Amino acid sequence: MPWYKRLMGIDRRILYIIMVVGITVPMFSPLGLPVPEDVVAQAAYDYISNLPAGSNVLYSYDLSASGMTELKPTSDVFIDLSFQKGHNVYLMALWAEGNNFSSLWADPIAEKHGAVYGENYINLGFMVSFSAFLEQSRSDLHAALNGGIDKMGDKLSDFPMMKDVTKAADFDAVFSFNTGDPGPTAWIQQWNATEGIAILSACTSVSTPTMVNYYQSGLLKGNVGGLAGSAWSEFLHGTKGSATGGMDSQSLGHVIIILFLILGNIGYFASRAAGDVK
Amino acid sequence: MEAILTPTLGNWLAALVTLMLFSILYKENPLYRIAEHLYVGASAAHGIVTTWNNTIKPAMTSMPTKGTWWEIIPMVVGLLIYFNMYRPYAWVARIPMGFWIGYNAALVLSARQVIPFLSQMTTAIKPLVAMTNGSFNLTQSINNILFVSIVLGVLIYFFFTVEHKGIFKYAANYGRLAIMIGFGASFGNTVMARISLLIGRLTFLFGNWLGLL
Amino acid sequence: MRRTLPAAITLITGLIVILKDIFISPAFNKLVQDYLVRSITLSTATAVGLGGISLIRVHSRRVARKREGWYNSIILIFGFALLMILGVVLEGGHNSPTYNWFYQNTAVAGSSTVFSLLCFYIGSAAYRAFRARSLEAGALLISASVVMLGSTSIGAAISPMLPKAKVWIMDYFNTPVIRGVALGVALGAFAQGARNLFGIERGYMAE
Amino acid sequence: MTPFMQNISDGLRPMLEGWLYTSGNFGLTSTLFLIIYVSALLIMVKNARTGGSMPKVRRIAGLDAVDEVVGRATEMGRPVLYSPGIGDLSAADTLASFNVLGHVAKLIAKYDARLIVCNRQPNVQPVTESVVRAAYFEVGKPDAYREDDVRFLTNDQFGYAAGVVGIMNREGVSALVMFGLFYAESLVFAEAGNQAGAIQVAATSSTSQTPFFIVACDYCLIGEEIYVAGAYLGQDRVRLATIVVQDWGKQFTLAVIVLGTLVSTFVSITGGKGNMIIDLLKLY
Repeated sequence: MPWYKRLMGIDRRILYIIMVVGITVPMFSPLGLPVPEDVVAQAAYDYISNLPAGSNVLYSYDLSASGMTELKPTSDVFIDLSFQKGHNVYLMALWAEGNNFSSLWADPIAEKHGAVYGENYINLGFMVSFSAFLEQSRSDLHAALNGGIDKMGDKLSDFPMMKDVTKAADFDAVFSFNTGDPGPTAWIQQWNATEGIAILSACTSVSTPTMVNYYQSGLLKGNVGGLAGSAWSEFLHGTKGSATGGMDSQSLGHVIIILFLILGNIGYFASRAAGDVK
Repeated sequence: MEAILTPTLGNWLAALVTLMLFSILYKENPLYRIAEHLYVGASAAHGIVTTWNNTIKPAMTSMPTKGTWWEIIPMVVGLLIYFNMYRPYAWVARIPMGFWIGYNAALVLSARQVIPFLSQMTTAIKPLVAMTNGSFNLTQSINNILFVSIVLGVLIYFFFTVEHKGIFKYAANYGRLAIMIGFGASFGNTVMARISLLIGRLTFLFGNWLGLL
Repeated sequence: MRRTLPAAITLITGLIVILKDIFISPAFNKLVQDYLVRSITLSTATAVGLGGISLIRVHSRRVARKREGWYNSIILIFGFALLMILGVVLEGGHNSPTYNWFYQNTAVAGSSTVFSLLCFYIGSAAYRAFRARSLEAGALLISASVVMLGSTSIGAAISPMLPKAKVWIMDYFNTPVIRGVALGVALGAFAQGARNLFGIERGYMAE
Repeated sequence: MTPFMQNISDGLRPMLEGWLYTSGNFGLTSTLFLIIYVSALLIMVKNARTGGSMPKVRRIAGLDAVDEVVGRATEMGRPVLYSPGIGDLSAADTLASFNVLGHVAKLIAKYDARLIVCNRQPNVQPVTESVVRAAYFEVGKPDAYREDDVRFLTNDQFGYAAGVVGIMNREGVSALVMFGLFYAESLVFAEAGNQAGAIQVAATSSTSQTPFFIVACDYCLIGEEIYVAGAYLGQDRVRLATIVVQDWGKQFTLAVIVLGTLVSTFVSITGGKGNMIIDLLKLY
């Protein structure tokens, strides 16, 4: 068999093994490459840090477990930032799975800051029908929140921080950690378009181009895109978390994929030169 | 129950499911099938359970206390969908279908959707001759020309009733080439997210499960 | 009756929603909100079991007839029944620790795993399908490579131009392309909505 | 904003406030656009029904492939797997998918081949069932319809993907037809489909997923093409008429952008500020 045919016919399972090895090695011994700058993530960070103390910031966990690696570092940074700045932190989820993560990720940080549930932060739970929630909350937020209860099923009217927050427009900003729809698009269409509420987002790098597009159109105030964005917000916040470490595996992974691409093409052009394919 | 279902045992179960599903990379095999069926069954139940606990149960318990008896009507309308399984009366199921499609089609076609559309249109407008502080900015001008021409080329590519001939042919081909470059960029930009996912899973296997990290 | 009634329901429901979006009358808005939107939520919720019934029907038949792979169907039914029972019977339902233990370690673990398969598939797709067969395919390939290199620290180490080239491609190719496509998609979606609303397309009612 | 437009906008505001669309937005251009667009659409439909002349729709390669792929599957005697995507009824792509499904189901019924439909949304399931059943009925083979082949898998995005991959491998699917809203699972379907030896045709309006379909699938539709699929495949005059209106919309968009760019360029050269076209659009 000519060499180029062999090159074109490498078993995909060999490729898979190379990828696993390449991505795993830096997890055990990091290379320590620098973090690239991200202006759109910077915009998000600046927007939240410039909100005055006492602002009502709603963090919505519109994500599934798949977004964990990319979004948890960002959630850690921004929840911490909001507590630092003295914002009122509201947590909720448009995705059922996100409902677990809102507590799992935010509660330890609230504890660290000594925040009081119901006064400094509250978890509003999961909204089954996002479109109904986004619509109804514009006039009656409490009724829209599962009929007026928080995640644990306690009455919202019993919490001090819910007293003056009765409709969507009472929020100063919405930050959506998202892995798809419903996510920023829904927030923009329902809350930004109608009530003019500032929307920010942290997304996986798949949705980054779309979100950057929204940012440039002024629909989003900022966006933390993927692990790179997370790593940059960790840098801004002065922490070195899992995002900063993961960037090394990223570099190697990218190089491997580009090598595959080149190998495939060398094989292709060589066999084309030999007249085997058109 | 919690005494038996410890986090460690949980990690073992999750790791087993993870490895069995990864085995599809080698080829389709009995282990993959077991994990696949378990996953599909459990997650299908989850969808029903959450809907029951979050929507139906609260609605039914609040009927006597709040007097929202009218809510029985939409629930019955929803139940009509089950006629779809009984052939002679399958047409009855069209009533809830018609209701849902009407509502959702209107969401697709509302003024609310037109606003982002018009807003996107305004952001496609850029000066072809860019000036910075009163003097001509060549780079920005070229970039702006590129930007506007691509938007126009792409729009022309999607003309369906105009035959792609003459100037339209060139414009559409230009649009299509731009689409390829633009989408190639999207592809390249996604690799990062995908590697992140694998990092997440490997962190689970090596860290949470085996405790090596 | 069999066609006109559903079509009429579609049209009336749709027009109410559209009118509500155009004219703001607080009273009308609240009425639509409290009744129509709520009705959609409730009717969709009661219909959710249909999916489960379909799934279980297929698999119980497979078990009953001992078709190939019937033991897998038993596993599926087991997983389904377990979470259904736990989620309905246990106090706290799907928020209870026992339920969560099963859900997290089967479905959530499965979800993350299948999602992470994408990393491998991107690798094999890059090798198998990314070939410069034509000008267009070549353009796709080159812009993908530049953006890939430009996103990482290694790209910046190879040449400081790469991250800049990445940003340039994203800003002046990716953004206008997505914008152009999105403008067309929006117009197409409006037309699609109108076709369904006015009953021009109703394939589900042909019988 | 130009002073002139500012005056107009200030003058209109009290008249419109509390009536049109929202507090934050005017709702003027959006409402106007909507009314004109829908009216044009309805007029064209009426025109088509009364037999007016219709412009020809250009060829769309990805759509021509649908018939070919189904034909090939029939020859091989292996089933075709159809996925309506993962969106629910609120996605325009899902609504568009039903028409394509109807067309595919009719072809399959005609050739006595086998069609497997996999669903992710509980409320999409009954609609796809009706569409397929109706297609078999229309072809005159209502008894050939197998209810077990229109399946619901699970509401979970990747559970659905895992299920589809399994079915693809076990049933020896020869072709994978994907029309609808797709997210990250797009590449799982495309690559796993390729490894299972299936030909793929895909269409989605999602700009983030189209790149994967372009790279990994045999045939791929881009963006708006999915919304013309039903009419194109069915070659139905009435629906084709609505495509003309979609094109008018694009021509209008194009004209506005060209005009706006000219004004913007003029303003930029003369050192002025604002752009009337943008201001006018912003009365949305």
